[in-house]
Amino acid sequence: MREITYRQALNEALAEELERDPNVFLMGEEVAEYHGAYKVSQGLLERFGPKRIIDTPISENGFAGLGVGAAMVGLRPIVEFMTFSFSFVAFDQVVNNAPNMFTMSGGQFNIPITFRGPNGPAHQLGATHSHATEPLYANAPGLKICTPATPRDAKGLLKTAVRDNNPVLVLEAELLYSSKGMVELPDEELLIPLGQAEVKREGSDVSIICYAQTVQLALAAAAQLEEENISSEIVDLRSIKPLDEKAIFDSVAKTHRVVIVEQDRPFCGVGAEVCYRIQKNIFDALDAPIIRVSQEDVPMPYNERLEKAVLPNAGKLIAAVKKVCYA
Amino acid sequence: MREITYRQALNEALAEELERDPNVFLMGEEVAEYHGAYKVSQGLLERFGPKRIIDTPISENGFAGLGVGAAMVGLRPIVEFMTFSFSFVAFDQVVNNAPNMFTMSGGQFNIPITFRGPNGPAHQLGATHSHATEPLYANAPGLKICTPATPRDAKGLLKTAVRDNNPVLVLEAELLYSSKGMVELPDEELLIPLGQAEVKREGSDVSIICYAQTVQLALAAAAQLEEENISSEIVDLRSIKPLDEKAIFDSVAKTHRVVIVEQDRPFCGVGAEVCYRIQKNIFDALDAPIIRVSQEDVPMPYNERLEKAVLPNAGKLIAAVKKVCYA
Amino acid sequence: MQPAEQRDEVEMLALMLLIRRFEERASQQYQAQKIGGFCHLYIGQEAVVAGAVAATRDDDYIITAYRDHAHALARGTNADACMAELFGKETGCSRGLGGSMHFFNRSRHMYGGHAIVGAHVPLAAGMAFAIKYRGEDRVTLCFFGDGAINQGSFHEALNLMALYKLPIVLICENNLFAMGTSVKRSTSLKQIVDRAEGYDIPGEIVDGMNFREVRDKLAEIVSSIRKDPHPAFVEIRTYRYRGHSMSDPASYRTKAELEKYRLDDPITRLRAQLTREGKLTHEQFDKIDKQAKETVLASVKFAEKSPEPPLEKLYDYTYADGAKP
Amino acid sequence: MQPAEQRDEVEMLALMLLIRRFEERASQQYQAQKIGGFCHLYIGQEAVVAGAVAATRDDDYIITAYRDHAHALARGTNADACMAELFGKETGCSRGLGGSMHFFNRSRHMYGGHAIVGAHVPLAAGMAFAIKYRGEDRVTLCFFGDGAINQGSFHEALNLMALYKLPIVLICENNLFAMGTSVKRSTSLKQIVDRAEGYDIPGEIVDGMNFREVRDKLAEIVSSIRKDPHPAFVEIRTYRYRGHSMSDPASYRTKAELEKYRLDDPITRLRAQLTREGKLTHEQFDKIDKQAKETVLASVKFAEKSPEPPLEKLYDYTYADGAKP
Ligand SMILES: Cc1ncc(C[n+]2csc(CCOP(=O)(O)OP(=O)(O)O)c2C)c(N)n1
Ligand SMILES: Cc1ncc(C[n+]2csc(CCOP(=O)(O)OP(=O)(O)O)c2C)c(N)n1
Ligand SMILES: [Mg+2]
Ligand SMILES: [Mg+2]
Repeated sequence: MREITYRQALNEALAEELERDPNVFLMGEEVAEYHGAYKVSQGLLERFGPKRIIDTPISENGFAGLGVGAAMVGLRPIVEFMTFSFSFVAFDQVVNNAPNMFTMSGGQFNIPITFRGPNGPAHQLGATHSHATEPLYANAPGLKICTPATPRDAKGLLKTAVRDNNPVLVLEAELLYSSKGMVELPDEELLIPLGQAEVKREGSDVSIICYAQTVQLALAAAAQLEEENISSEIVDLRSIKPLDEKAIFDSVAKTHRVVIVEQDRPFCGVGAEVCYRIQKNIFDALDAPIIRVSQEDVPMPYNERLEKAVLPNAGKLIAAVKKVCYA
Repeated sequence: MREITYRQALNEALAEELERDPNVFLMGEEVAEYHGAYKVSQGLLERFGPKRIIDTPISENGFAGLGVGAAMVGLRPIVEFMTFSFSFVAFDQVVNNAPNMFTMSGGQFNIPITFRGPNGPAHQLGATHSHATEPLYANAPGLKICTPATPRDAKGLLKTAVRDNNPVLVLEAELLYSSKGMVELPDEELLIPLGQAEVKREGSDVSIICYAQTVQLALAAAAQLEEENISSEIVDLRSIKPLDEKAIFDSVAKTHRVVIVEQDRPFCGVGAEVCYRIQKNIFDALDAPIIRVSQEDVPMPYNERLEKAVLPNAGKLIAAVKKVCYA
Repeated sequence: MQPAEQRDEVEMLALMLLIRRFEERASQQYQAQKIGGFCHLYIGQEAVVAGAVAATRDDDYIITAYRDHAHALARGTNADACMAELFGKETGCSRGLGGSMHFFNRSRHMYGGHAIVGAHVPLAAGMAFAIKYRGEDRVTLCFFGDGAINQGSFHEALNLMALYKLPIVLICENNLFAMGTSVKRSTSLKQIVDRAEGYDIPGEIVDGMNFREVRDKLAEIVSSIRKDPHPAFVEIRTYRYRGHSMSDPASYRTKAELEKYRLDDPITRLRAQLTREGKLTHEQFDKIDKQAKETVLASVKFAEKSPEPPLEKLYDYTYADGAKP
Repeated sequence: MQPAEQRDEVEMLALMLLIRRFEERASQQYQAQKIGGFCHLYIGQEAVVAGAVAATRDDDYIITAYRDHAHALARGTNADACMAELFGKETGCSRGLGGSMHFFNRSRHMYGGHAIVGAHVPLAAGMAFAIKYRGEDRVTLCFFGDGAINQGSFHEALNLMALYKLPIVLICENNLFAMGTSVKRSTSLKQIVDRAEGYDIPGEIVDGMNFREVRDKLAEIVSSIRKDPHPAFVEIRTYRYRGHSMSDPASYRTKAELEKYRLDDPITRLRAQLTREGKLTHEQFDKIDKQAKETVLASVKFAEKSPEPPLEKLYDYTYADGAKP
């Protein structure tokens, strides 16, 4: 193990999969000569050449669809959205063409494509550039979605995504790109299965369910709560779809209290689904209502203070935990 | 009152609003000379002329955006999507430009636009043409969404939508277009406020929460359940956003048991949000877990029998009700 | 691979007849409610796909929109599998899960059958991209309607094709209408082919009622693409005799217009050419037509007695690895 | 309304200087972390918006992408409101809620400030549609970058504009790059203006470093549109001296290229023209420049001491009627 950044972890994952399989290629805006808007593809053009690391015009619908078509005939495209906020102009390709093809063709065409890029609010980018797209894509049947929160998860999930025979969205987080963490050495193959949550911290009083940007937030809050004698178990979903019900239910069965902290919008957000599944399946294990901490339901303002007020934060999370613990 | 079809009700609403306000116009594919793919705009071209009833090329992104731009300078466009499945190619215009403008401009530009058309699965149209888009649009801050289930609601909600100063989606249902119901006479102004649910049937044992296509389903199931001595209260949401929490909570406080029957996909669907709000706000009133009956989480198959198996139906609903009633 | 020039014209006539008889029968079965959903017929346009197939190899890639029965048949999908698909049966070319708008045949390189207007044009770019990526000499044929050229996906894909010099023929089946909207009311152009100029893609107009013209023009284009990959655009002028879909009475056009095109029928025309040249007798023609009718009738029987996709398999076609959401 | 020909050239020079000094100061304040998010500067491109404003009336509609500070200033938004917007203050032209990419000014007919590439072009179509709907003689000016022409929304909107004959000037500010991608690598065309041919929209190339050429060409186009509504396309060739945004070192281009354009600076050029013609002395120029610098410096002070939008108003800008979700 050694310490690397989330960005390096993604870069290694891309390089290893490009190396392993000549059918894998990377396509997107500024991924080649510019090395990626967030430098995730640094060095790949030099190493793999312009045939496999491909700059595109600003045509998300076009190149997302190009990727799906290439996947129909056996290539394994990795399509980068500069941010997933821009995937909305390619929405039809991502939710209609990619995940429906296998069904519509009666199982003749599976689509082994990976869509990746930063997702969710970053910092003061305003209403059009701060979308957390996970609930929208999770609603579409046939997609898989993961949301790595650490460098290790980023590497292991992205590599698995590229090898998956279905369309997979790897939703990264701009604010995590420079964060560091321990990751296996490059010669140890690191593959983290889709659909497996990870308990990032054990605890007994409350289950805090989180993913992506909110995992660090939850860990920090847990440390603070510990001082007030509340023991929090942190369940990092890692994959939104498939959802690891077992890991969630196991934790709730132990703690009987749940707070879900998520980076997305509240209305029909990921937390709503998680909440539904918990109460449906282990209703009697619940000692208190489930509370979600998500964004406020407003378009993201540019002003920094208002932006902070819209986003989940430690204060809101701690208050929610205390509420479910009646503390 | 007189009996008219859902299609006629919509047609009357359009005609009355076009008559009332010269800034209102209707735009979409085949709305003028063809009178609408589903004949909702029958006769409007003849009555209001080509300046106000406007056929477009197959360019949803373009004409949805055109509508938003026209609304910025004071017109009140009604934009028809031939079906909301096609709104995915205009997704960015609907979720980014329309609802964010008011915030981004610091309140200078509100967008009084109505997007309307059939939404949700119809009959054997397959994976790409059967999308229930309500949870996706409900996730976007700044939109309002209604889902009329009867001719009266269709007329009253559409008229209110056109007068609203915000972007409103009127999600109609193809399978309801020919259904009939009692509606006020044309000379009585019929406006139904957005954000108000309606109890379509009173009952005491269980609250069945439904909207759009599932309302008739719920009423039919309620009649059957009555025979088995289970008294169902049918709450038709009518608006998805704003959501009428009070009506929901009032019913649940009375029945203590809830089944949500919805036409959309399960993952992060409307029912998940409704469930979250109920358990969060009146947890102690619940005597059983909330159960949702929604689509199966698969791309819609063409085959009729499989399609039926994917959709909510009376059998599934009745089973769910019995389960929450422990009957 | 069969070089284009050698595809027998009589066989191609037989294909056109098979398509026509298939569509007629589909229409009848739709009215009898054996077929559900939307159903778009190809009658009148047969020379387009037949000419394209005659000009290309069996391993070239084909993709089209929802008016796709003919494209599947032209690529050798048997009528049984096509009719069974319309009936929603497991023996259908998409196992009854796709329906009329989603015919697929992987082994014959028929890549659908796509129902969102314009949205398959980027897919076609991807297929052509893969050809170039692998250094193959195949060509992708992408069919679409006159209505599709006003979609953003069409535009983005064309620019990408031109930029990356992808081996693809863009085949606009201009049948003058998109549903009830005539081309004149949907595009600002005097002729559709001019749109290709906006991408520096070479374009030509072809008479789609004339099988030989379609075949020869496409053969020429395809051979130039095989030598040096690039996109090319053809506006093929054709006409659909029926309404847009089964539910459209097509009252937006005159009987006279329809009759004008019927007189120029592509099957009649090829038949006349072959007869004049002594390559086809009346008896032979009748035999071919009878054969086509019988094949199609048999396909209805086949479809009728075929099993439906089993309910237990409902979740089997969501993820390729059988994952459950 | 002030007819185009009468806008004083010295005033227009003063505007260009104001824009330049504003952007320089914004750059400095961004580095001092007083400004957040993305920030795209207009330095080098001043003659484009100045020429456009000089050629049009104050009640013509203007809309652009995210490189929008100049467009707001050119429409008379005062520097205080612009700088305050960058600082996220309530006194900003979008109340601190929009930020650099979303400058709006309703009373001056400046309709944004839009950050999704290409997505504002359909909005511009709608604004032009409204002009025609109401029978007004206004014109819409829609600015966008060379990168935007490959978006589907651009395509769909252009076809609609041409089809409905909407009164609009499509102003492509071709600064040769979209982020790090040179035009040569983003479009298949030899010159951008050719794309307009694909819609039958007339197009011209204009030297964007020359204020007078921009003004005169646009004045001509606008007057023809006022007489008879139609869309027109201009490719205005310009250059941005800075990186794409504040975080871009612009290593994709050479120093020599940048120097070449700097020598052709639009402000220097107009100044030289006016001086040569005896319309401007050195002293006058220095005074104007000093004034611009002072205005901008004052705007920073204004922005600094302005209040932030209050937290209580968080939900006030979601629905126009104050509805709560
Ligand atoms: C994005 C989208 N918008 C609208 C439709 C509805 N629709 C289906 S076919 C069609 C007309 C297409 O006409 P054309 O492209 O000319 O093909 P043709 O039917 O003539 O073969 C329309 C509007 C759709 N399927 N997809
Ligand atoms: C749909 C979309 N894709 C990508 C981006 C990211 N992006 C912002 S600006 C830009 C380059 C645009 O270049 P151009 O249109 O030439 O304008 P310029 O920056 O030169 O003024 C890109 C790729 C975006 N904002 N929207
Ligand atoms: Mg057509
Ligand atoms: Mg540029």
